[in-house]
Amino acid sequence: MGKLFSKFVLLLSLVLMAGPAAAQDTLKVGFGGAILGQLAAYGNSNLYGLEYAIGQINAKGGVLGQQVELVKEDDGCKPDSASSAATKLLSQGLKLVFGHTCSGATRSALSVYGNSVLMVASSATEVSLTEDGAHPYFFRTTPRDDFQVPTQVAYIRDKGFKKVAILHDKGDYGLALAELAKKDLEADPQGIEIVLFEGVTSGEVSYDDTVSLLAAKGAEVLVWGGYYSDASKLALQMRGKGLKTVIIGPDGLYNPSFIEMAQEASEGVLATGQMDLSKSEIAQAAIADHKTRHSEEIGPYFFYAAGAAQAVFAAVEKVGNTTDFEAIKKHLTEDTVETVMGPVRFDAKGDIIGVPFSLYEIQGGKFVELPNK
Amino acid sequence: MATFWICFLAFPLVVFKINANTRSLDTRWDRLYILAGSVFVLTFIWRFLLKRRSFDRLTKVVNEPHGSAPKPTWLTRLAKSRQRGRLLAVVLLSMCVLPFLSNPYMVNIVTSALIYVTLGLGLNVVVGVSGLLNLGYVAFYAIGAYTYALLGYYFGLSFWVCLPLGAIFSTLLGLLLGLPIIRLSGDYLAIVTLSFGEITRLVLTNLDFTRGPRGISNIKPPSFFGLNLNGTPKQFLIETVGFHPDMDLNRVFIYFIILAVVVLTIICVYRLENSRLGRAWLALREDEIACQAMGINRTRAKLTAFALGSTWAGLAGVVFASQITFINPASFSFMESIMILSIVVLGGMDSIPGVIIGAAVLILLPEQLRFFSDYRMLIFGALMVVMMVFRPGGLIKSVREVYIHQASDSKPEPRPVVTALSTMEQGAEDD
Amino acid sequence: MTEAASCRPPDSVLKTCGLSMVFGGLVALDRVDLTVERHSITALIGPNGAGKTTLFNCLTGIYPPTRGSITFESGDGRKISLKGLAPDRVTLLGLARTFQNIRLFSNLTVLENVLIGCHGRMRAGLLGALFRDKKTRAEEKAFIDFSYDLLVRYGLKASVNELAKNLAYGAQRRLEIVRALATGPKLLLLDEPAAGLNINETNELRELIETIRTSENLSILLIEHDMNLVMNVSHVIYVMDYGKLIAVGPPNEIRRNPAVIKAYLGEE
Amino acid sequence: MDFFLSLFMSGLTKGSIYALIALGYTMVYGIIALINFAHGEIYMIGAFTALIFSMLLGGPAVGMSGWTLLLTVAALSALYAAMYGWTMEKIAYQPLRGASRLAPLISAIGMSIFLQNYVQLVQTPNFLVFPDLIPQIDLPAAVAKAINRTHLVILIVTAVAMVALTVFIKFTRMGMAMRAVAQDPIMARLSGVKLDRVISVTFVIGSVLAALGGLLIGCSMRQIDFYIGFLAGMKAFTAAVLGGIGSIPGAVIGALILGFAESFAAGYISSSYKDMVAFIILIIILTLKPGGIFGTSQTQKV
Repeated sequence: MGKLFSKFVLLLSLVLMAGPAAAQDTLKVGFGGAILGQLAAYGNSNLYGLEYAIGQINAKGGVLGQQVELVKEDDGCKPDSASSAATKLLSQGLKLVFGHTCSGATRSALSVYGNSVLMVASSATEVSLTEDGAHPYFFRTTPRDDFQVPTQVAYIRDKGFKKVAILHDKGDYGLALAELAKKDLEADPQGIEIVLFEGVTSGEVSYDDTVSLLAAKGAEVLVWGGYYSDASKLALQMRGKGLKTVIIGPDGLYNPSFIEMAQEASEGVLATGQMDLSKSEIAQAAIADHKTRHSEEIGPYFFYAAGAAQAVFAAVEKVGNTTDFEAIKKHLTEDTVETVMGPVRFDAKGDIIGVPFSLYEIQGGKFVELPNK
Repeated sequence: MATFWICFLAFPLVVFKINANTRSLDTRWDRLYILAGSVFVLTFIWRFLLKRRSFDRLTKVVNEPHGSAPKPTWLTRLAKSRQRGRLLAVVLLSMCVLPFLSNPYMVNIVTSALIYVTLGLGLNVVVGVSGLLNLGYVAFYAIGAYTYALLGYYFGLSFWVCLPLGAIFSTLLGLLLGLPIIRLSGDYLAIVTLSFGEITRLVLTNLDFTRGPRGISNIKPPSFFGLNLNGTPKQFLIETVGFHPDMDLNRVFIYFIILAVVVLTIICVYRLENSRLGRAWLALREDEIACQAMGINRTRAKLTAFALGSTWAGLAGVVFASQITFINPASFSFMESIMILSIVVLGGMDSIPGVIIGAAVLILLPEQLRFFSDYRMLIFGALMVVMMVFRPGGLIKSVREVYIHQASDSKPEPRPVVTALSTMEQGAEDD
Repeated sequence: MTEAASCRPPDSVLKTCGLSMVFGGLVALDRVDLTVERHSITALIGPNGAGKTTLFNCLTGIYPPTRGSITFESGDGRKISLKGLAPDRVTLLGLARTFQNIRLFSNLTVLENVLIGCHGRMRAGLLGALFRDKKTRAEEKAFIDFSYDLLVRYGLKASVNELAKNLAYGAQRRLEIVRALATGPKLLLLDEPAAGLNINETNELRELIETIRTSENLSILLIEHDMNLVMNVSHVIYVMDYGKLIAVGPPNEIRRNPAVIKAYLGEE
Repeated sequence: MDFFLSLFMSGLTKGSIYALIALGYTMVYGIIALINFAHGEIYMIGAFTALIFSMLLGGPAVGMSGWTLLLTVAALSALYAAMYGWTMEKIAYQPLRGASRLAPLISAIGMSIFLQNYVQLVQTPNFLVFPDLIPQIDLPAAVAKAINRTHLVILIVTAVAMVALTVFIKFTRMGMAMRAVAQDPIMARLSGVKLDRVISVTFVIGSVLAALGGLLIGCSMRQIDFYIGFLAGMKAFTAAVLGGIGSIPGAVIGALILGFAESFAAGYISSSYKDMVAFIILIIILTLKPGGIFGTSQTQKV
């Protein structure tokens, strides 16, 4: 038996070694992000946005006359697999990469790409990715964390809440938001007291104990740093215990599944989210097109990813090649590109301009945009 | 028959896909037919392999009842072959040449594989040689990585200073972990080490000093006497050797460092195992009571096993941190401990070539399977089960040291062939 | 045999005074006084459950005795109380043992089993192992030679590189004894070495015990059920029943002692 | 005071959730000394099957509702989970019966990775909404405030499961066979116990309990995804060992202790350190009592 099995293993590895020989006539573009694993939902929503944009461009003859081909690499939002995924994309000679879903993975990928790849993220919101200016060819179509937190704090101050609790899911996304909120509130207290600042374990079976803590602290408002899945559990258990604390969450909460899960408990929950992009008819068309291929929701980052792709393709079309990053950067920062998510233009550091956050409140099972001050 | 069973089994999950947005189920009968077909073929192969396996096991017993270790497969024979020294030299040489011929992706993957070889060899000292099931091994790996990251971040210490420091810190941690487990055995030991691993990860997540989940970024790669590697040396190499242009020379330098670490680990682990201390560990694994009756202090043996097992994880951690330049607690989860344990068990307990092969298979395989993209981990999980079912003793069965005794001058020159243990067929504890 | 008034330790290798062992309610050992003369073969017999193995376990430190003392004359003649010492300390002082059910290192080779026996006498530490300096290599070679000669002398030459678990039952018993010898003992405790052996294997064992006593100049304390082995190999026999010593004396005297017969065969 | 009470209740709920899964771990471990890592995945598959059947049966086509829906869905998902458990045992563990104790451990891990990805690919990696199938029960006001009805049902089911299991183990023929196999598989086999059947039955019972757990926790959390098996599995496994792996009451007590430890730690210290406190308590208990609370500490007979 030993002989047969070992030959089988040898044969298997030989076959795998061959690997794919890709045809050269298409313009290969890379996507790095969480296709598998716990945060696959966010990775896929980026991916679907990209596929939609590429489908549109290819229908109109592709970029520089070549059909665009997307090369996918999974990194499960983990820094170490992001580094190997990024190296794989790099060694296939890709010049344009979209993604790396999570901030941690994006950072690790950037250290691999250095300046030999132009990268556009559509979901990594951590401030320092662009703030430290270490990566000239890194852009992102999602606004940074420090855009949405002031909107939340302004709302709290406006409503005159005095006791604020801040919770986060101990993830790099959630914690960054929570800390920004804390810094903002502590900088100018105006009598607002932070009664609780803690992390909860994401995916916990029940949050009763944390909810009891909230009740004991008498928190009037809860600022949540994290995604909608844990938030819905928190909301359910808070309303279940008759707690009236108002919940404010980031764009991670601005997701239709939150309403479905929390149902009656979602009433009155506030979330800062992207501008309501699905109103324009091109957006409706995009959603319809998406539905034909996938049975899932479009996900929060669908439009950001599509917008990123359309902006970069427009710039590449003008520059005429995909290697002259300086020229591409000039176009991306100077001219505004009409995309499915509206006008897209980047600032010198690579952040998108003019995509403010707006505040939504769940009324009657729907996100209703509040007129921001 | 099995096919119907599997189809009936998978029926609800495969056919009915929950459509989240329309809150309904769309039925996909076509997928059921594909499933039925593939499973039908698979069950035949499975039956055939199983029959071969039991038949093969029978022949083994029949034709050599008194034989020494069961007839080793060609893999073990290869490892046991006379020209072992030459074989090792060839492998080492090819590893050195590799970066100059291949692309950055291959270098990166082989570096990760080598890191896991070091981890596997370290864990092998604890699990394979001393029989102490350690499920929290990732804690030492994390300590190594964080030593370099934090010291670099706060005090700007260089890689070369942190490498030994990382090893020392994780050895101390190994001792610390050793204390509570002295009176424990078997699965209770596994649980305490598991919780120890989780506690370490949670401490790293919650402490501000370690910057929690934000992690630590731009960790400096090791400097080659302060030379800017990607400058002139790279041009020089590109002309002379036709170096892959995109290759980042720092990564190649890390590759050579980890290669040196692996060679160092192999030598030390091999020497340890064939020393007095190593034999004490082996005795500890075989039978604790008898081991004590031989005058071996059980506590000291366990502590040294844990401490010396974790040293190598510390080294690997420092190199890992320099390789990916950004670490956060998420990459030191319980799953990593499990992966390292699988390398040791799958490769072959207490067999150095086995652990090396195990690391190569378990690290390179998922990367090779990238070709299947979405189905990557699915096949990986299935392969793990298949490998365990057909090679319960691991890929390379470990064969005991053979002492050839020159009859004449009664000077038995201990010419070690390969350290080995034929797997405990009848289950570990039988007293 | 009444309890001696005061328990002077005459020049014997091992002396226990008033040794008792109580497990919860059960009195496993009741004030046992045992003496093993130097170079003697002393046997300990009695029906199952008489407390023989418990006595062994007290001597070797596995169970700390509830009352009484154990004095042992170590290699350099010092009298040491074994009470409270851990099993490995006891072995290092020169008191080696075998087990009722064989406890060999089954997945290691015969030579390695014996090498582990030498563990107490070797000095190489961690650094020695890592750098393999001349001193460590010399010590390794010396002890490999020593173990190899031991195995040759006691007829295990053929299976030096064999895995312990692959040996025949008799050979495994023999290896366990040789392994105990490797610890350089002054007193060897044998726990039912003849159990499960056939006639000629028992005879081989008798020769082995006799040669060990002379060539390795040590004394032997033996638990055994095989009466003719006990009767013609031991100098002194202690008989135990329900944790108490009921008879002591040379073999022929014990053979006729009524208390012993009653304990073994029940009422006439 | 009522802060303490609410912490107590939350501890109780969490404990009973872990208990349902821990029972599965303990039974499998008790019989063949295998830490069944894939057990968490069975719990997840139970939840997914329950969701599918609830949509299928609860939908317009069949229109079941209330208790009938809950019970039929529970029965069907338990059936499927049991089949998965049985098949898993036959493929991944039975061929490894003779091998060293670590081999089935690794194949269990392989199976766990396989099942996780199987469900993720076949269904969806996203979070799915899980309707609260437990119909409205009008509870007296005091009770309603302290604990919502889903958690109450969970408590009752756990208690019933524990009692049923203990009775089954103690008084039925199969139960005795299980205890025999737990003591000494070889001897049990010699005295006529069909080893494979006993082990399969153990897996089936363990899987049924896990499926129940999956369904009930799905109702209380109102959402499931392919990864819920891993975290809950690890916590339940720790609880099983805390209570003394292999003993039925031990698993439940261990689970409750873990639940209380987590809740009170979250309440009085800070929920960031909640998990850490639970693990520290585990280490303390195991160092003091190496065999776990009810466990038989494995003193080796010399």
